[in-house]
Amino acid sequence: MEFALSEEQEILSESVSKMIESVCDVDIIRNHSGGDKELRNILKDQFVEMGLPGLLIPEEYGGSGLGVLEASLVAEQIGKYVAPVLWVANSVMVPISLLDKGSSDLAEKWLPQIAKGEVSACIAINEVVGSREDTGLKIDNGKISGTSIFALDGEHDPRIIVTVVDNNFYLVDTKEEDVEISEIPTIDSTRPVSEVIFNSCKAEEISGGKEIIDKVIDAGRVVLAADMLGTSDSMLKKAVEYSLERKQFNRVIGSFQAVKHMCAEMAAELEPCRALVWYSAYAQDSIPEESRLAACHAKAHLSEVAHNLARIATQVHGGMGFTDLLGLHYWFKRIGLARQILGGPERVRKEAAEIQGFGV
Amino acid sequence: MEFALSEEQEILSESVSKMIESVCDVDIIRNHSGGDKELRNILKDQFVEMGLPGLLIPEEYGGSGLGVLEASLVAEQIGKYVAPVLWVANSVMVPISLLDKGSSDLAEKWLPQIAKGEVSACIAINEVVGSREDTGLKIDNGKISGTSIFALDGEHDPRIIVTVVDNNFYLVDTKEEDVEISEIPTIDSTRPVSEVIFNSCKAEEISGGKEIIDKVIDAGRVVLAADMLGTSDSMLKKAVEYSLERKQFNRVIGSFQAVKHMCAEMAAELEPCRALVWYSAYAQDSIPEESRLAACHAKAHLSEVAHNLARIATQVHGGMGFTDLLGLHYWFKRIGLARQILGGPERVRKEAAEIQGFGV
Amino acid sequence: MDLNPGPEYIKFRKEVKSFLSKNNHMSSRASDSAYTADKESNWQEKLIKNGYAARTIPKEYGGFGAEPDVLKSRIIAEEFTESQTPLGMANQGISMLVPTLLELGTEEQKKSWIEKTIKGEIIWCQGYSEPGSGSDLASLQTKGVDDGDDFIINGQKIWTSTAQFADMMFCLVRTEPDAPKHKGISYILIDMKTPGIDVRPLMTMTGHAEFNEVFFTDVRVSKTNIVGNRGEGWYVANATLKHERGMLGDPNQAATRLKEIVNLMNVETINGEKLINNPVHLDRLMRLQGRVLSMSYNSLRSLTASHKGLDVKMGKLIVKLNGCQLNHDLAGFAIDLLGELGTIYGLSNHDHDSGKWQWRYMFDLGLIIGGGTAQIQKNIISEIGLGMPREPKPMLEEKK
Amino acid sequence: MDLNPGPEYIKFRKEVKSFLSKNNHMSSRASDSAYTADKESNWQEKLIKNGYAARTIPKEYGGFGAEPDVLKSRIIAEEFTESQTPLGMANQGISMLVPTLLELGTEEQKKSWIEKTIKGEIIWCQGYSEPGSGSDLASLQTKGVDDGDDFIINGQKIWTSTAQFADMMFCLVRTEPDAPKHKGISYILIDMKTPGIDVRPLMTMTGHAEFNEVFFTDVRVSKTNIVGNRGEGWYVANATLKHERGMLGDPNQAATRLKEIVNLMNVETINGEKLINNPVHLDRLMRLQGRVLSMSYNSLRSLTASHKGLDVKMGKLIVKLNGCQLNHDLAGFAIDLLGELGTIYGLSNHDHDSGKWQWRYMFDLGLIIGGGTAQIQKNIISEIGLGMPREPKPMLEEKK
Repeated sequence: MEFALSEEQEILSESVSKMIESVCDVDIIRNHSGGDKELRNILKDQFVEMGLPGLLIPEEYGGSGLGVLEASLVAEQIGKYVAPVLWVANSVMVPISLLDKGSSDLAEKWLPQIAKGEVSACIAINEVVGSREDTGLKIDNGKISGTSIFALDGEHDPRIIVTVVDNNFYLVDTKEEDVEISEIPTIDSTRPVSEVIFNSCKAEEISGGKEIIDKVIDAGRVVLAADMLGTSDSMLKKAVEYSLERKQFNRVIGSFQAVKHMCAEMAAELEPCRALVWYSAYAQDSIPEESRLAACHAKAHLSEVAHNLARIATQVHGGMGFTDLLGLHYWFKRIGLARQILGGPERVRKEAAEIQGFGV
Repeated sequence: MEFALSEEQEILSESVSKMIESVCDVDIIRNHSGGDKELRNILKDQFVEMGLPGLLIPEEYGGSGLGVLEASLVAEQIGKYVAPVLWVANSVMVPISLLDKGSSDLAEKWLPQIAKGEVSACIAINEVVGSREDTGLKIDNGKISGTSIFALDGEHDPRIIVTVVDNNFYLVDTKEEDVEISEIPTIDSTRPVSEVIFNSCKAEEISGGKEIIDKVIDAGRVVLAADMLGTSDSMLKKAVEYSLERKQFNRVIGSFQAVKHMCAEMAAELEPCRALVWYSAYAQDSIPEESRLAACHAKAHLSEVAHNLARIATQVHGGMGFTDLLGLHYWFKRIGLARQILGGPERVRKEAAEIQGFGV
Repeated sequence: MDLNPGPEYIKFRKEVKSFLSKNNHMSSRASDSAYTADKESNWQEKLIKNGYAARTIPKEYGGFGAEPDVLKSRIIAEEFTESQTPLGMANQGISMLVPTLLELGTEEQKKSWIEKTIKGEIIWCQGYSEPGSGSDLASLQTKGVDDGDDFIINGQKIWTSTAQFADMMFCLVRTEPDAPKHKGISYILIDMKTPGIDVRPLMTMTGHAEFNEVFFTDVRVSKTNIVGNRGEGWYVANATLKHERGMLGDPNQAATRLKEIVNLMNVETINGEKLINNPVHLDRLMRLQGRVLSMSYNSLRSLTASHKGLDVKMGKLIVKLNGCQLNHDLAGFAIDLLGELGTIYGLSNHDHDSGKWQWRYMFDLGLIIGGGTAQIQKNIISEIGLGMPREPKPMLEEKK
Repeated sequence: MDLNPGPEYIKFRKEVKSFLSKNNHMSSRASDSAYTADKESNWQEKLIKNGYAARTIPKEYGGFGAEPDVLKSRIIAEEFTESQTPLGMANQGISMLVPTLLELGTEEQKKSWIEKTIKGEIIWCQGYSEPGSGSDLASLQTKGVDDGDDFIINGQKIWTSTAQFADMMFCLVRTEPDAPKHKGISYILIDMKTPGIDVRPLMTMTGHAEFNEVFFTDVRVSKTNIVGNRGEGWYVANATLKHERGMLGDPNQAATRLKEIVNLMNVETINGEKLINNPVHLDRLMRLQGRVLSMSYNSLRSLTASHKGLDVKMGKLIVKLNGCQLNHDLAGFAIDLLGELGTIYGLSNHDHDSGKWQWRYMFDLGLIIGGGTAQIQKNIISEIGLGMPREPKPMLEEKK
């Protein structure tokens, strides 16, 4: 029994961190938000070069056959640099959905291409988590029609889109079918989300049932929690650094007890989140009976902690934190979006209670 | 239009404050909690001498004919000194229940005696607010049986007890009927609460209907909010004073930014509560269409603010705040009880929503 | 306590209502499609003439010259909000400079500036903060070098909203370099068209440039433009800041937002269920309503007090801290209610609120920081409000 | 990450289970009706013999001498909690003095004290805080005057739990009056039966005397009772405090409380409705569960680290601050759930919890304050954990 990262996992984190840092700084992020999509492509290529897209894909399909824990470590680094790169859907949720039955024709056909980065995969299941008016999908003898919003990893015109209708996972090949994908503008320019319109598209059934749908959503939630962990961690570090540079009243502001305690409170809230994220990720791989509850708590708790931390860290930066000059707001906004997708905290806590049979 | 206390109201507050202060300090409170009930009697006599028991009772019945606002100002002073004295039931809730029909035989019979302080009146309606197991009352051709707990102002063997059965107010004359009254020990020795057992007691109907029951409970809630306002205000003052005496690291602790900000946060939370209490009290007297909502918010909001303030003010006192030596805990505990009686905050907020037709 | 309007006020409310029903088709605000500058200034003039703007500004300075009256002001605010009519111009000139001139300006300054300002003929911006001087405003470095009848001003200001279209700036300049930091500052009125002034938009986290940076290079200003005495600008500015603090965290805004949120909860659904039926959301709504009401009543109390020439010191000191945080929390709640849809920020056919709540959520964070950070507010509350000692000077400052 | 027990641990859990089923009838705790001191010490001995207490204390000092093993310790804790069996004696001697002696004591001190302490033959109390020295512990004034082979001790200590029945005290005494405050203190072991020691119970807000004040009048103690070097007591004490901080805010306690609360919500009703069906209460329960789980996993992480001889610095620094607050909040939640009934504190036939939650709510507040207030904890986290500067010395201290 060991509650710690293995050496391999440490190395994975560090190398991903170095790689992203080498291509991605705040000015580049600013350009990206300004519409220059070069960074997206560079990161995509870098990820492929490191073999990351296939992280969860079994070796027989050309992947590394690792788990949600490793996927979360990567997500933490992505969040740390607010890197606009395919991950939660393309490399986590879609592969898990395709692997439900072990091997299958669909798995054999698509997973190798995803692993190689030859195709990108998008997931459009927002309506399962909480459906809004004028959205939703229906299936009519094998053909899906309707609109799904807040689809994830839809930015590299994905070859395949995985979605859920009537409690079943379906796969749509965008090369063969009439699918319209358009980006939905949100506060967070570093995590593109899409509207996907299916115009009576032939859909191949992957697998079905609440269990696999939960499993895919849980993995997504854990990975988003890990992303928020990285984003928050880096906001805290920035706040401390800034407080040790900025002087007012002839002192660095980091020497004022009020600022010290703001930072201490952020650290006290954030530190246990790392263990929570590790545990929930590990649970997805190895503790099936706890995986659902752990995933809900990771998503809900990180959403609250990160949300609060983003506000405090910005305040520590004073006026500069509010301007665009430091780009701190990219971190702030990435947390703002991650908090809401795949279920906001109040809703996810409700699920956490239901999982334990409370109030049902 | 004037949102301020009148000169008469200011004078009322000050004179009540002076009077209580003259008979009640922390050592006397400690003796009282130790079982010496002399203070109760002194305060009762002082209140009678000042004609306070009849504050809300019309002049024709020997009272002063004032309103819930004045009753709240008195309650604030009572809370300020955590004075163990009859108020919320004897001088507020019971008179209001008896005055519902304007004049009535019961009003004529009892109000003058309450005003003179010849009899004390207890109210036993906890079950209306939230009934617990193994309590509750039933009425059987004019006779009440059963147990009511957390009855208020039952400590001076009350001559009359007002209660509610089947949505009607009833009055029981304890001299004529077989009623057992015993004190329930709570954290708060300064506000005795009682268990009342009715053994098939002849009960006289006062008046009925949801409207008057709400009106009586609302008045009680506002008066408890005012009590918490006074208690909190005095805890904040004590915290500031202590922080300016206590030295650590060769400085008064009140010069540390952390302590200053704890006090500033308490003040920022508490200050608007005074306006809220004034408004809700005034609404009971003069704005019937807002009286229910204002009462709920006063009770719920003060419960939260006071509850939090009690914790912080104790922390500012450090170890001394945790000991019995300063007696600060009497204020802490008075808030702890007031928070829960006549409806805890979560329940009262639910009512506040229902009053506005939300979620019903 | 007497919140009954009484006949005079019932009558007054009728007047306001009838004024609005007759005239609000003439009203104008920048956000209107049919907006024109003329329409707006005509509307402003009409408002002043009827006492709905510049109500308490003396007649000789172009105001309506009414006695302060809490209830009438409240009735005006309520009725204009009710009918969603813009209540005239709102800018720092009207809210901050005019009260300051009335308090500390020379007769000539009052005559020359107040009327034009309240009529919107002159737009002002505020030149206080500098990149190096935020919380420690008194350390500002923008210098005014004495040159006969003038000052030659060099330096940089930041957070100057409306600078891009302002005619004038009320500005803090260090004119006495050798005096202690609080005693070396003058409060100077500067024409923005003076050569050497460069205004650059300042982009914030909202993605918009709600503020500017203003750079001064050898800007020549006459000494007659000082308000108050030379070197006393710090005290003049604090008179102004007092007015600003009164303005930031306005509880009426919170009350309006709460209404918007209730409407939102009545229309928005998730999985077909109205949000207003979610008990957890309702509990949070009620908590917020409790805070909103407290702050509203607190402001009524302050208004009555100032009306009677009294002062509720603490009641005022807390408004900025509580009000800005409350507005921020309300926006955060609305975003949570909207969920994913609440993150949309830009043109989308799935947008339900045109990004309004996100903008507010971010801008309010700026307001929590600006005009005296929350930490500075708490210092002030504890020192001025509770009589606690100021931060002791650290030894390192000695070493300087 | 590998939380799989593996065969060894599955076997170990079986062993613990069978030990408990065979023996827990012999267990004993003060709260039991049939409690006797003998029963308790026999139980303690049995636990040590089987490695369920003093598990990692070397054999030569009377311990079980096992290698530290996170999972085994966890299994033991889980199984004992499961079967509600007392896990041996817990007192400051075992939790604080023993680790300190192992780290810094002389061989003779280890030999003479550790075994007797873990077997409960000697009960210790801690003499650190003084009325004038709480947060600023290093300013303590209890003096030890050098008198040949002894010190003559005079002064007063406070917050000494168990002093009323303790045999010995580990105590901080100022033995070098002229040295700087941190360098003038010695860590001394004092026999509580020494003439001149007066123990007076200290009543707290809970209505009980969980602590004492201890007064020293010319108390003579041999210099051989110093642990570490003379004048280095501050550093010895910090080794101890480190162990105390580890102990305060234990997440297992929070986890147990959460279970109790769930049970309470399943039985308690209001207006006939079970509390567990109230969505607002459930949301609050889930928020608390999220915090409890985070802290539990955080402690697993720290344990693994220390097991590997590594250190999760921040992970440990936050335990006291977070854990005590969490326990306090859990108690506060339970009280709110019980409502009026939660305020009952004393004998009553309407009492549902024998005042347990109120006692915890108040005592936890004491724990938030004691052993380093929340403010001191935040200083430590920001300075040691985040590398932020210490509070600059104020000039007034210069003036001294």
